Amino acid sequence: MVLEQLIAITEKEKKARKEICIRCCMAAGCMSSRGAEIKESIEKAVSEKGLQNRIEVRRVGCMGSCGQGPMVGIEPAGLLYQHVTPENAASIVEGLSGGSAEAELGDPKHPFFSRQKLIVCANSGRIDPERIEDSIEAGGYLTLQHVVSELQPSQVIDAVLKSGLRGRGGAGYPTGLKWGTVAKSPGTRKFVVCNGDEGDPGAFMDRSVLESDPHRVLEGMAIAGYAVGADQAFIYVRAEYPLAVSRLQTAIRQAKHHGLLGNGIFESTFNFNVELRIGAGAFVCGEETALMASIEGRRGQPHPRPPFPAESGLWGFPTLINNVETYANIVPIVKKGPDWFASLGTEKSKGTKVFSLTGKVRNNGLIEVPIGITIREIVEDLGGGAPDGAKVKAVQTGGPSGGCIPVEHFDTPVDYESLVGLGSIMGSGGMVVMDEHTNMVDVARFYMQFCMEESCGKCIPCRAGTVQMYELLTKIVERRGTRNDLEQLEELCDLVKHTSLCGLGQTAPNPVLSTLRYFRNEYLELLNKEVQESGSSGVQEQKT
Amino acid sequence: MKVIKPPLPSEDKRWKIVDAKMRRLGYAGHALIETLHTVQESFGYLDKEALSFIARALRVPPSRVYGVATFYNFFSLKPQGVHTCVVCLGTACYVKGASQVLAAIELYSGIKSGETTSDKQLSLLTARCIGACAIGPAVVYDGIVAGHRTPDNAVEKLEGVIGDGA
Amino acid sequence: MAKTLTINGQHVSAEDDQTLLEAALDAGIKIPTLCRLEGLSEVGACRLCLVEIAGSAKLQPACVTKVVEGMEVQTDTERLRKYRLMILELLFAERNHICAVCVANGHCELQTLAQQHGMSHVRFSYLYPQADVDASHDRFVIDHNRCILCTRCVRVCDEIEGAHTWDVMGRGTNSRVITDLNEPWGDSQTCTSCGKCVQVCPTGALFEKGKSVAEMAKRREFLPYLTLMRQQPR
Amino acid sequence: MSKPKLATVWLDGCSGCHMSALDMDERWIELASLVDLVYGPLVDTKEFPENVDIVLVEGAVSSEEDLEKIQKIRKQTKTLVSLGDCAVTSNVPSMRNRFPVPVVENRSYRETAQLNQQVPREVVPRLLPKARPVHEFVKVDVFVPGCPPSADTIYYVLTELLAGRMPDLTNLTRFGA
Repeated sequence: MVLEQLIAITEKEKKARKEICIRCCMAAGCMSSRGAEIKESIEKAVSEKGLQNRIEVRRVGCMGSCGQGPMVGIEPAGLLYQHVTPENAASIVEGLSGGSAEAELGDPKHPFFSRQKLIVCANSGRIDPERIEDSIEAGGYLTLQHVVSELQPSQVIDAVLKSGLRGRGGAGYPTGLKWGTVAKSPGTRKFVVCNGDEGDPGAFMDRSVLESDPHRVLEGMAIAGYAVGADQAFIYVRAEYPLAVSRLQTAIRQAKHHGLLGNGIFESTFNFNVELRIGAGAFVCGEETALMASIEGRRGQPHPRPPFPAESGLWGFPTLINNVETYANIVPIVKKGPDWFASLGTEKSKGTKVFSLTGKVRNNGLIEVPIGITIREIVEDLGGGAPDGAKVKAVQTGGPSGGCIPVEHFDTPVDYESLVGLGSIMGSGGMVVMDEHTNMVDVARFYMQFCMEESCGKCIPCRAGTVQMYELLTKIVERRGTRNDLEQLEELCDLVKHTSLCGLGQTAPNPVLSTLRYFRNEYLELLNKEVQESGSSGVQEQKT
Repeated sequence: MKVIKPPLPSEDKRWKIVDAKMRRLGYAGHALIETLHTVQESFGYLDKEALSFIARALRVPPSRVYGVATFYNFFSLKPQGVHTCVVCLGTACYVKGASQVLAAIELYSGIKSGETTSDKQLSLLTARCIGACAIGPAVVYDGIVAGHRTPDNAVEKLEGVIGDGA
Repeated sequence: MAKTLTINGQHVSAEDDQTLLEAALDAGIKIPTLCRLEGLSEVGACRLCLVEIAGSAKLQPACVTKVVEGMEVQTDTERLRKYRLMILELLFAERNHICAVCVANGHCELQTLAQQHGMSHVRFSYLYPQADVDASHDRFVIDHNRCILCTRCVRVCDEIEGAHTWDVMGRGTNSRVITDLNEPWGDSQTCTSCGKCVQVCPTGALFEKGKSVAEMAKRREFLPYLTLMRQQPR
Repeated sequence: MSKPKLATVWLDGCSGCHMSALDMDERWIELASLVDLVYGPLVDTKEFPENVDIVLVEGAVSSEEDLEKIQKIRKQTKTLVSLGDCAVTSNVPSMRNRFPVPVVENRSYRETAQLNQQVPREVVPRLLPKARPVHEFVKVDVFVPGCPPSADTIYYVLTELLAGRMPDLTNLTRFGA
């Protein structure tokens, strides 16, 4: 592959484009509501009316408003249909040929869409994720071509550093610094790893990106490989995401076929091979040292850091690990320049962040917003508040490692530091809205059960501490808890947070700590007044 | 030293698929999880014979193979039912009532999560999060996701799924 | 090149690639450990050897933290003692440790540590899990009720004996040490019956048949011996 | 001024802790001048008295009767001492905890019985689902581990408490001692 061939594909694609494009969402959300049948029925209507020359029906990835799906979009009219069914899908074609469409029309001017800033998701819902030609037409692999033929690795790292991009997996470590460390680490081999083990319950950003624009991620990884001097990459995706896995497999095959991955990319000396690794259902594998153990075919148990993967990672070689969304940001940063990227966001947190907005909120779905937007804007303006006239009480960010932020702090701008200040974390981008009917102690117990069951069992505080905390929370939820139990729960939170080996354990108490901080009353109301003064921990099953 | 490859456990063609997977990854120890995936996909579960064969073929100690197979939720050491029903218990589904959906399905099927009915027709499982949060509560019937589940429509759909296959 | 640091205010000099724990031991400062055993690889899992290092917000495990010039380390603060006691209590509550009828009574590292940390009782609810005893081996027994999952047996079998008969199955609190494909120990095809696992086990989880209450003292001399004999001549 | 009232209680245990207390031998004579022994297996009192100053509790809480007793004892006593591993950790009585109560009863009263193979429903108190240490039910003031704690340890605990001090047992006893 050379630049001219890329351009030729682009030209050919442009020529083949038709007057009207009907975009059918075929990401996992809409697919589960018969998205494939909808596309078939639209195609059938188009061919029955003999409109194949005017109308193209395209499979696309996620358009964001998954809660209103299945979605169908019309270009260039800019129409958006929602809750489409295979039965009324044909009428959309009717509407394009003089008749009227029965399908429900959505509002593309709604703040849910208009307030977004699309960088990572720029191609999502627009291109066919299973055709590399679509990606190329949208500018795909042009940046990689530029990088390998025009830039020195250090220039790439400088650009990423200057952009201010921070890791989108949750911790927010400056991406450029990490790249620099890996580039400098001595090693006869180096590896690039993409962490797509999106385990936070209530989060699906990475799934959506992989299902909608897999080439963007592959290109970002290749640029990373060039920058740090790695020739082999692994992309680790959860087995729970079969569609993302199959689209990635397709994308890797196509990229290899076109010589965009493999040896001598763009006729340079740069080799870059990507292998897919499927997770097998272990949340802890989102932790980088556990993920590497899993890639090596072992139990996904973390090991103490240092040594960090950047120095000693896969099989002891320097390894760069970033998450899906981080890699998806690389192409725009290199293409449009770090200054452009750094102009978005807040002083310390640049760019945009993709969130999955779910729970007790009217507009469920995937949103990409500039960092620094307030929680209130996200929940009330984009999300439209709680359904059925209920009052929003809190939003949970960061999954089992995060916390619940109460409505009185909704004017806080969303960035890494401010969320930590509120006792939560940015995390990978899950935002679950809770309304007045949500029992916060029960939510804390839900997360604790999650952490208990996902604890790998290696270190004692996490393995045994989460069990004790879960038992105590259960007692409190079932109104059998005492003041002593609450005290013991807080002591255990302190222990597990400060003594656990890895991030899973160190953050497992967060949902409890944050609900204790903001909703302590809910705990106190549940305490058993009768036995409050009696002995210590009391007993679970004696009454049964 | 020449490495002696163990013979395939039987004539069953599926072992060829498993062997091909291991060959593609150079019979390296790190191929263990990928290989277990292939066996699980081909046979539906991992039995002792399979684990023992993989241990020898990849030269990984049997206890490590067993340790890995039981570490990850995705692998099953017992045969699954003809149909599977996976109730998502991710946060978004949970706050929208997934536990009631699960309770209704448990009541209907007479089995708890993680169990298979005695007639081997249905295995009931729960998932951490399948990423279908926006359409929660979500249930996966035989690999196909259904969103917006209520206790009633979840059971109704299950009846349909089991009925079709019987 | 030697490094100097302070541990509990005491000036200590250490070899370049020593861990904090080794440097402390050389200086006569004891830091409690449970998963660690000299001669085996470090896993940093029991968290008893966590120490405070000036300038570091996080507690660090002394067994895997390398010494750094000028480091100021505290190994025995009130906070650390409190955490250590809680970790030990968690272990007692997690399985069924009944010292009074244990073969290792009086020779048990868990029991000794509990006493050293002033444990008068366990504040956490006992979990009373179902745990089995496998006495199928001719000479040895594994009693899972007393296992603390330190993985010394797994490591000694893999790293010293080279058999890798042991590993861990499951995860979280349901983890169990297993032999081969979770088969009875006595049926193991890989076990050489060397007994190293029994000798390194810190509690009475692994013991020799024929030993009664308080009779199972462990003999560990083989480990430093084998480590020494296997060193490459310089 | 009347002497402090001492009581001893035997819940689910083997009486070994009481035996060990008896091993204080002639020191009992000294103690008799310091306390009134008002209740226990060695005393012919049917009801646990009011306003007890110190109670030594041997044994785990294993049955409904144990539970009633310990709650009453707690209400009527100033200083409650968990004496020995059964009271402190539930020790040997807890070895039945892995089996459901009906299985335990069946084993004890049917499978291993020579005569009258039936589970008693009267007189013998009903078992709780699990035998648990005393402090999981009521507040405990002093913990004295040991199986049994030595006579010296028990003597030390009593004399310290009577002197108004909290005994420090760190180096005197431990679980299983």
